[in-house]
Amino acid sequence: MSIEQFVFIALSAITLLGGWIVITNRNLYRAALGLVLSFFGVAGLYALLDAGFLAVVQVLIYVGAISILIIFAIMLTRRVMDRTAVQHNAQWGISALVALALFGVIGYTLLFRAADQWAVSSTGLPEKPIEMLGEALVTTYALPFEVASVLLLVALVGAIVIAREK
Amino acid sequence: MTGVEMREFFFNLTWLIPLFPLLAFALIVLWANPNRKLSTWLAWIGIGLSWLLGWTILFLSWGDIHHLTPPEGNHPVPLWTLPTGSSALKIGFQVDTLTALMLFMVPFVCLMIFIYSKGYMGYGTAQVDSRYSRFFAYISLFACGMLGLVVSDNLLTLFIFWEIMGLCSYLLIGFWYEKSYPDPKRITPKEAGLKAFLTTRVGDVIMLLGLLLIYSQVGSLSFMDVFSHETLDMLAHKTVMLPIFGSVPVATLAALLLFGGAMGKSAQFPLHVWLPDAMEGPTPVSALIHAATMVSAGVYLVARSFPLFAAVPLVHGGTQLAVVAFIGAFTALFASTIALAQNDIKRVLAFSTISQLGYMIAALGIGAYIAAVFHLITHAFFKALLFLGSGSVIHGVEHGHHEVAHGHHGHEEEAFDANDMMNMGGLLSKMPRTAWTFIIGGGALAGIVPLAGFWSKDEILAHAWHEFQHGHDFGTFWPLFVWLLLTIAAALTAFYTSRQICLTFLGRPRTEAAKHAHESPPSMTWPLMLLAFFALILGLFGTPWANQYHHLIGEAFEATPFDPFVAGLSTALAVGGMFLGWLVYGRQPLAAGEVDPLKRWLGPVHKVLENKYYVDELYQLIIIRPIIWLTQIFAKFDYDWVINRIVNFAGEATVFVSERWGEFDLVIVDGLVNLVGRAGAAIATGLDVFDLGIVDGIVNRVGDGIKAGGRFLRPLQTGRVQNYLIVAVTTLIVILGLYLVLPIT
Amino acid sequence: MNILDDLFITIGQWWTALLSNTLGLPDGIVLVINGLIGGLIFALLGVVMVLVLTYMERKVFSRLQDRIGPNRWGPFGVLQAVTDAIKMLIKEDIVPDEADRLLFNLAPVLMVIPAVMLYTVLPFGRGMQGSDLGVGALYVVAIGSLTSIAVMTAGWSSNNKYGLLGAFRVIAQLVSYEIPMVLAVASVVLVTGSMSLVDIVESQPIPNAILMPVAFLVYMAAGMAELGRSPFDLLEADSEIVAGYFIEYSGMKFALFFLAEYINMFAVAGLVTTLFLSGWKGPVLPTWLWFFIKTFAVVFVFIWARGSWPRFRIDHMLNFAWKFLVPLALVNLMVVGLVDKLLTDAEMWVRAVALLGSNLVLVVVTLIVVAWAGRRSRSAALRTIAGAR
Amino acid sequence: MDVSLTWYLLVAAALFCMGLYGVLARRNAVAILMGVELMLNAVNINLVAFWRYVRPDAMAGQVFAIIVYTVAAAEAAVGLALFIAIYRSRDTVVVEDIDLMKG
Repeated sequence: MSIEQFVFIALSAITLLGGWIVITNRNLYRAALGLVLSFFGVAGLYALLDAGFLAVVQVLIYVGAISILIIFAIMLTRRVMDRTAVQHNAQWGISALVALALFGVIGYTLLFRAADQWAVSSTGLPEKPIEMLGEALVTTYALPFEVASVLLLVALVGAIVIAREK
Repeated sequence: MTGVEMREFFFNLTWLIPLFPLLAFALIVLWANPNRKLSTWLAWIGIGLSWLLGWTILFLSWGDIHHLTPPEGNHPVPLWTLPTGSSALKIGFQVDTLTALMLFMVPFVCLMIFIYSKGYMGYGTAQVDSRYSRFFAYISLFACGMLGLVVSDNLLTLFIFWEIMGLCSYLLIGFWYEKSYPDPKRITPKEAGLKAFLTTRVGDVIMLLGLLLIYSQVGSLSFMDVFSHETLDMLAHKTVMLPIFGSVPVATLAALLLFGGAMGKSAQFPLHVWLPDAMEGPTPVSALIHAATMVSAGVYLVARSFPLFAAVPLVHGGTQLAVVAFIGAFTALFASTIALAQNDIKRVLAFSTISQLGYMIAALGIGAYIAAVFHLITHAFFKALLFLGSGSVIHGVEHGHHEVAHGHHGHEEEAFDANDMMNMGGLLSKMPRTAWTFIIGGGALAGIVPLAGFWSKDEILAHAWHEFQHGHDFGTFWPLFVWLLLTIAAALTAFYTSRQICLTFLGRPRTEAAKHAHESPPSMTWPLMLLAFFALILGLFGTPWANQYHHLIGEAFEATPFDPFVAGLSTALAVGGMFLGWLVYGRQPLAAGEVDPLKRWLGPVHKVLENKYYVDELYQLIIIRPIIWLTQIFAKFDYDWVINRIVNFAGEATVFVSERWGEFDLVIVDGLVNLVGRAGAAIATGLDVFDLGIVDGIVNRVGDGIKAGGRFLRPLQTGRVQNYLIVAVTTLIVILGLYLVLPIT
Repeated sequence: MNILDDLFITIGQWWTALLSNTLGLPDGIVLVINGLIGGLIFALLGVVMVLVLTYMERKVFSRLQDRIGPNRWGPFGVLQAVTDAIKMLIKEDIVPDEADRLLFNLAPVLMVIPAVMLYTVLPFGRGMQGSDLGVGALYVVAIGSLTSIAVMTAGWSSNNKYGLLGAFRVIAQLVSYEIPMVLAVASVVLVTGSMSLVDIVESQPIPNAILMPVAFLVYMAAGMAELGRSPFDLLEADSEIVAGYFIEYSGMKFALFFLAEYINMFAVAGLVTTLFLSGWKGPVLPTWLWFFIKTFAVVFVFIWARGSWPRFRIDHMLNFAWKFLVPLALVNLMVVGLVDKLLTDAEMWVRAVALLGSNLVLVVVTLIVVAWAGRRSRSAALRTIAGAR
Repeated sequence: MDVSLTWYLLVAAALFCMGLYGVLARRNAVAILMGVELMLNAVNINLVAFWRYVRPDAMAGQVFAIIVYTVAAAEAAVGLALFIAIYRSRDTVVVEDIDLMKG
C-alpha cells in the first residue's frame, strides 16, 4: 500500500468520522466540532488532489468562518437545546433508509455502471495552477464570479436585516 | 461631416436612447423626489432627449434605406460580451428599419403622455397626487424599458427590457394601491396589478422557454444569427419530438413559444383578461402602457421575429402562422363584441385595444407584415389620443363632482363613478377641445376616410383579401377567415365608437357632475391636439399609392395593391356603423337613468357581453372555488392529524402532489388565489365559453375530480419541510434506480 | 562563513543520507521519520522560545516600569521561567463540575496545535523551512483562524459565564482583526506575485516595511490584536471578566494556554519579519541569525507596546478594526495594486519610490481624515452637552 | 496516482448521504444546516476530484468549487440569521414547530 493510499484512507476516515459525529451526536457543540473535523478531512483530500489553494481556502472559510458562525448560532439558541433534548425527529428511521438507499444507488452506479466511464487524462498538473485559477476567474468565468460576489453582498445585507433587533 | 459619417455617428449613439429615461428614473428616485417640479422636468428632459435622438435616427435612416435593408443588414453594434464558460452572450443594440419606425412612435407618444401626466396628476392643484414624483419615476423607467426593447439586438436584452416593462406595468396599475371600492366584486387597483403581473407572467414563462429552445439550438440569441437564412433553414428542417403532437419543426415550436409571450403582453385571447382590469391604473398609464406602447411590444416581438414565423410556410404545415392568424382574428372579433356592452369609458377603449391588437396579430399571421406594422404605428397614436381624451373627460367630470360635492355637502359619501359613461353626456360644449380631438381619434379608430386608422386597417383587409384571391404560401382558408372576422369586427368597432362618442359628448348632461365639468388644463389638451394632428395625417404616408411604410420597412415584401371592393366595403361598414350608433344613441340621447337600448334589444346576449362572456367567472369556477374548498378540507383534517405518525409513512407520489397543494395554501394565505387561479386557468381553458351549460358541467366534473383527489390526499400535507424533502429524495432515488434497471439508451 | 550559514541544512542532509544510504531505508519511511523529527523540532523550538520570551518580556517590562525584574534564579534570573514552569506543572489540575470533560481537556491542545503549525512554513534561514508551500501566506492566515475554535471550546466547555463571555469577546476580536490582517498580507502578495513565503523573502531586496509602511503598520496592529496582547488584551481583561475564557483552567492546562500565547507571539513576529522585514536577508551574519535578530526586535516592539499603552474598551477595539483598519487596508490594497500595475515593467527603484510615495500620501490623507472626523465628533459631543444644559 | 477517481467519488457520496440523513432526521435547525454543509462539501470533493482526474488543464472544477464556497457562506449567514430571528419570535429552533405552511 503506497503512502498516498494510506493518507487517502486516513483522510477519508477522518472526514466520515466527522460527518458521523455531526449527524449522531446529541450534544450540538460536539456535533459542530465533528463538522470541523470533517472539514479538515476534506481539506486534506484537496491537498491530496494537488489543490493546495482550495485546501487552505477550505480551512479558512469553513473552519475559520462558517463553523464559527454555526457555533455562535448554537450558543445563541442554547436555552432550548439542552443536552438532554431528543435530537432526532419521528422520521429518522425512514430517513436512514432513504440515505442508505441513495448511497447504495450511487455506489452501485459508480462501481458497476460508471466505473472508468471518465477518460482520466494523463496530462499532468499545470505548472502554475493558482495563476491559472485566478485568470479563469476573471476571464472565462467572469460572469459566475460576479454573480457570486453579488450573492455574497446580498446575503450580507439580508443577514443583517433579518437578524437585527427590531 | 458627410451623411454617412453623420449616420454612423448617430447610430452609434442609439444605446443612449433608453439610457436617458433610466437616468431620469434614477435621479428622481434617489434625489429629486421631494421636489415635484424638478421631478417633472427631469422626466420630461429624459424622454425629450430620447425623442430627439430617436427622430434624428429615423430621418437619417429614411434618407438611405438601402443601407439598412439586407444584405448590408441592420446595424448591430455589440456593446459587450458576457463570458459564460463555454459560450459567450453578445449584448448590443441595432438600428434597422423596424427599429427606426418604432423610434418614430414610441418616444413621441411617451413624451406626449409625460406632458399630459403633469396636468392629470394634478400638478399645482389641491388634488395633487401624494406620490406624484414616484409616478414620473415609474413612467420614466417604463419608457426606458420600451425603448431598450426596441433598440436591443438580441432576444436576451429584449426579454430583460420586456420584464422591466412588466414590472413597471404592475407598479403603475397598482399605483393607487390603497384604493378600495364599496362593492366587493369590483376589482381594486392592487388586485388588478397583481392580476396583470401574474397573467403576463404565464406568457413570459412560455416565451422564456422559447428563448431557451432557440439558444440551445442556435447557440446565440442575437437577431443577426437567429434570423439568418441558414439558421432558419436549419430550424425549419430540424424537428423535435413532442409528447402529443409528434415531431414538430423546431422553428414552429420556437415561434409558438415566442408567440406565447406575445399573447401575454398583447392581451390576446386566453390571456386577455388582465388588460381591462389594468384600467384601474391612472389614465396616462392606461394610455402609455395599455394602449400605445407596452401592449404593442407583443406585436413588435412577432414582427421582429417574423422570419422565424415565416420559416415554415403555412401551406407546408406551418402551424404557427395558422395559430397566430386564428388567435388574432378571433380576439379581434371577440373583444369588439364585448366592447359593445361596456359602460366604463376606459373599459370600452381597453377592449377596442385588445381587438385592434388582434388585427395586427392576425395580419402578421397571414403575412401582412407591412400592414401590421403600419397599423401598429397609427393605432398607437390614435389610441393614445383616445385614452388621453377619456382621461381628460374623467378628470373634468371628477372636478365637476368635486364642485357639486362642495356646493352642498352630504354628496361626498355617495359612490360616484367618474368613468361611467352613463354619468356623462353633453360634454361637447363643456370641454370642446377634448371632445373634438376625441371625435377625431374615434373616427380614426372606426376607420373613416382619410383618418389614419382607415388606411392601416384597410391595408390589412386588402392584404387578406388579396391573399385569399391568389394566395400562394398562405393558402386561401386563413386569409378568408381573417378577412371575414376582421371585417365584421370593423363594423362593430365603428358602432361602439360612435356609441361612446354619443354617450359621452352629445345630448344633455345626465348628472350634476357632468353639468359642472369643464375643460382640462392646457398641459393636458395640447398633447391631445398634437396626437390628433398625427391621427389625421399619419395615414396619408401609408396610402396604397405612395406607401412610405412599404418604402421604409417592406422592400423585402411586395406591396399590397389597392382593392376598391375592400376599401369601399370597409368604408361603408365604418360609416354605416357610426351612423347606426348615432341612430341608437345620438338621435334621441339617453336621459338620466334610462337603460341602454341595446340591453332591451339584445336581452340575455347583452348580459353575456356585459360580463365579458363570463371568462373571469369561468376561471373563478374552474380553478379557484375548488382549491379554496379543498384547502379548507386540508386545514380541518391536518388539525386532527398533524400529531399522527402516519403522515411520515404515506405514499410518496401522493405526498409529492401534496407539496403542490402546500404551495397553493401559501398563496391562499396571502389571498392571491384569485389571481393565480385565473392566470393558471388561462392556460388550461380552451373551452367554448358561449355555452354556460357546458361550463356548469365542467365545473361539476372538475369539482368531483378534485374532491376525489382531496379525499386521497388528506393526510399528507403536514407543512413540515422534512416530510416533503424525504419524499422528494425518495422519488429521486426511484428515478435513479429506474435508470439503473432500465437499459440505458 | 558559508559553513556557518548552511549549518542546519548540512546537518539535515547528513541525517537523511544516514537514514537512506547507510541504513538503506525506503524513501517513504525516511519521509515519515523526517516529518516526525521536524514536528518534534518545531514543538521544542516553540517551548524554548516560550522560555526565552517570558524571560525577555519580564525583563523588558520591568525595565519599562523602572524595575529590575527577575534576578533571583540563575545569573540575571535566567532560570525564573524554568521555575515558573515547574510551579505550573506541580499545581493541582481542577475540572469544574458540569463541565464537558472531553472538550475541557481537548481545548488546550487545540490551542497549541495551530500555534506550532505556524512554524512549519516560516523560513528561518536560506533554505531552512519546514515546507515551502505555494500558498504559504494564505496558510498562515487560515491556521491563525483555527485558534478561535479552541478558544470557543475552552470558554464553552468550562461551563462558566465569564468563560463564555470571554470566549465571545475573543471570537469577536479575532474575526474582526483577521480581515485587515488578510488585506495587509494581500498587498504584500500582490507586489510579490507569489504566496510562497520563501518567494516573498527572496523578492525583498528592499524590505516591504519601507515600500509599504501602511500595510506594515496595519499588520502590526492586527497582529497584536490576534495575539490578544495589550493593548488588545480584553480577552483576559481580569478587571472585567475575571480571566477570560481560560478562567477555569489551572496547572498544566493553563500552562498550555500560556505556552500557546507565547508560541503565537513568536510566530507572528516571525511572520512580520518574513513579510515585511525581508526575512533572513542581511549582510555578514548567517541568515538564520538575521531572522532571529529581526524577530526579537519585533517581539521587543510588542512588549514595548504592552508596556506603554492602556487597554482598549471593547467597543473602541471593534470600531478600530472595522472603521479604521479595514477601510485603510482596503484603500492601501487598491493603491498598491494600482501602482504595481502601472509600473509593471519599470525598474526596481522606480517602483520602490512610487510605492513609498503613494503610501506616504495615503498616510497623510488618513491622518487628515481622522483629524477631521475627530473634530466633528468632538464638536457634536460638545453640542449635545450644550443642548443638555 | 495510486487512488482511482472512483474512490474519491465514493467518499463524497458517503459524506453526501450522511449530510442528507442529518437534514432529514435532525430536529434542530442548526443541525440541519450542518447537514447541508456536509452535502456541499461532498459536492466540492466531486468537483475537485473530477478536475484533478479528468481535466486538470481546465480550471472549471476549482472555479466552481470556489463558487460553492461563496454559496455555502451566504447560505450559512442567511440561514443562521433566520434561525435567530425565528428563535426570537417563536422561541424555538425545532423545525417541527415551524410549520406555518400546514394547510
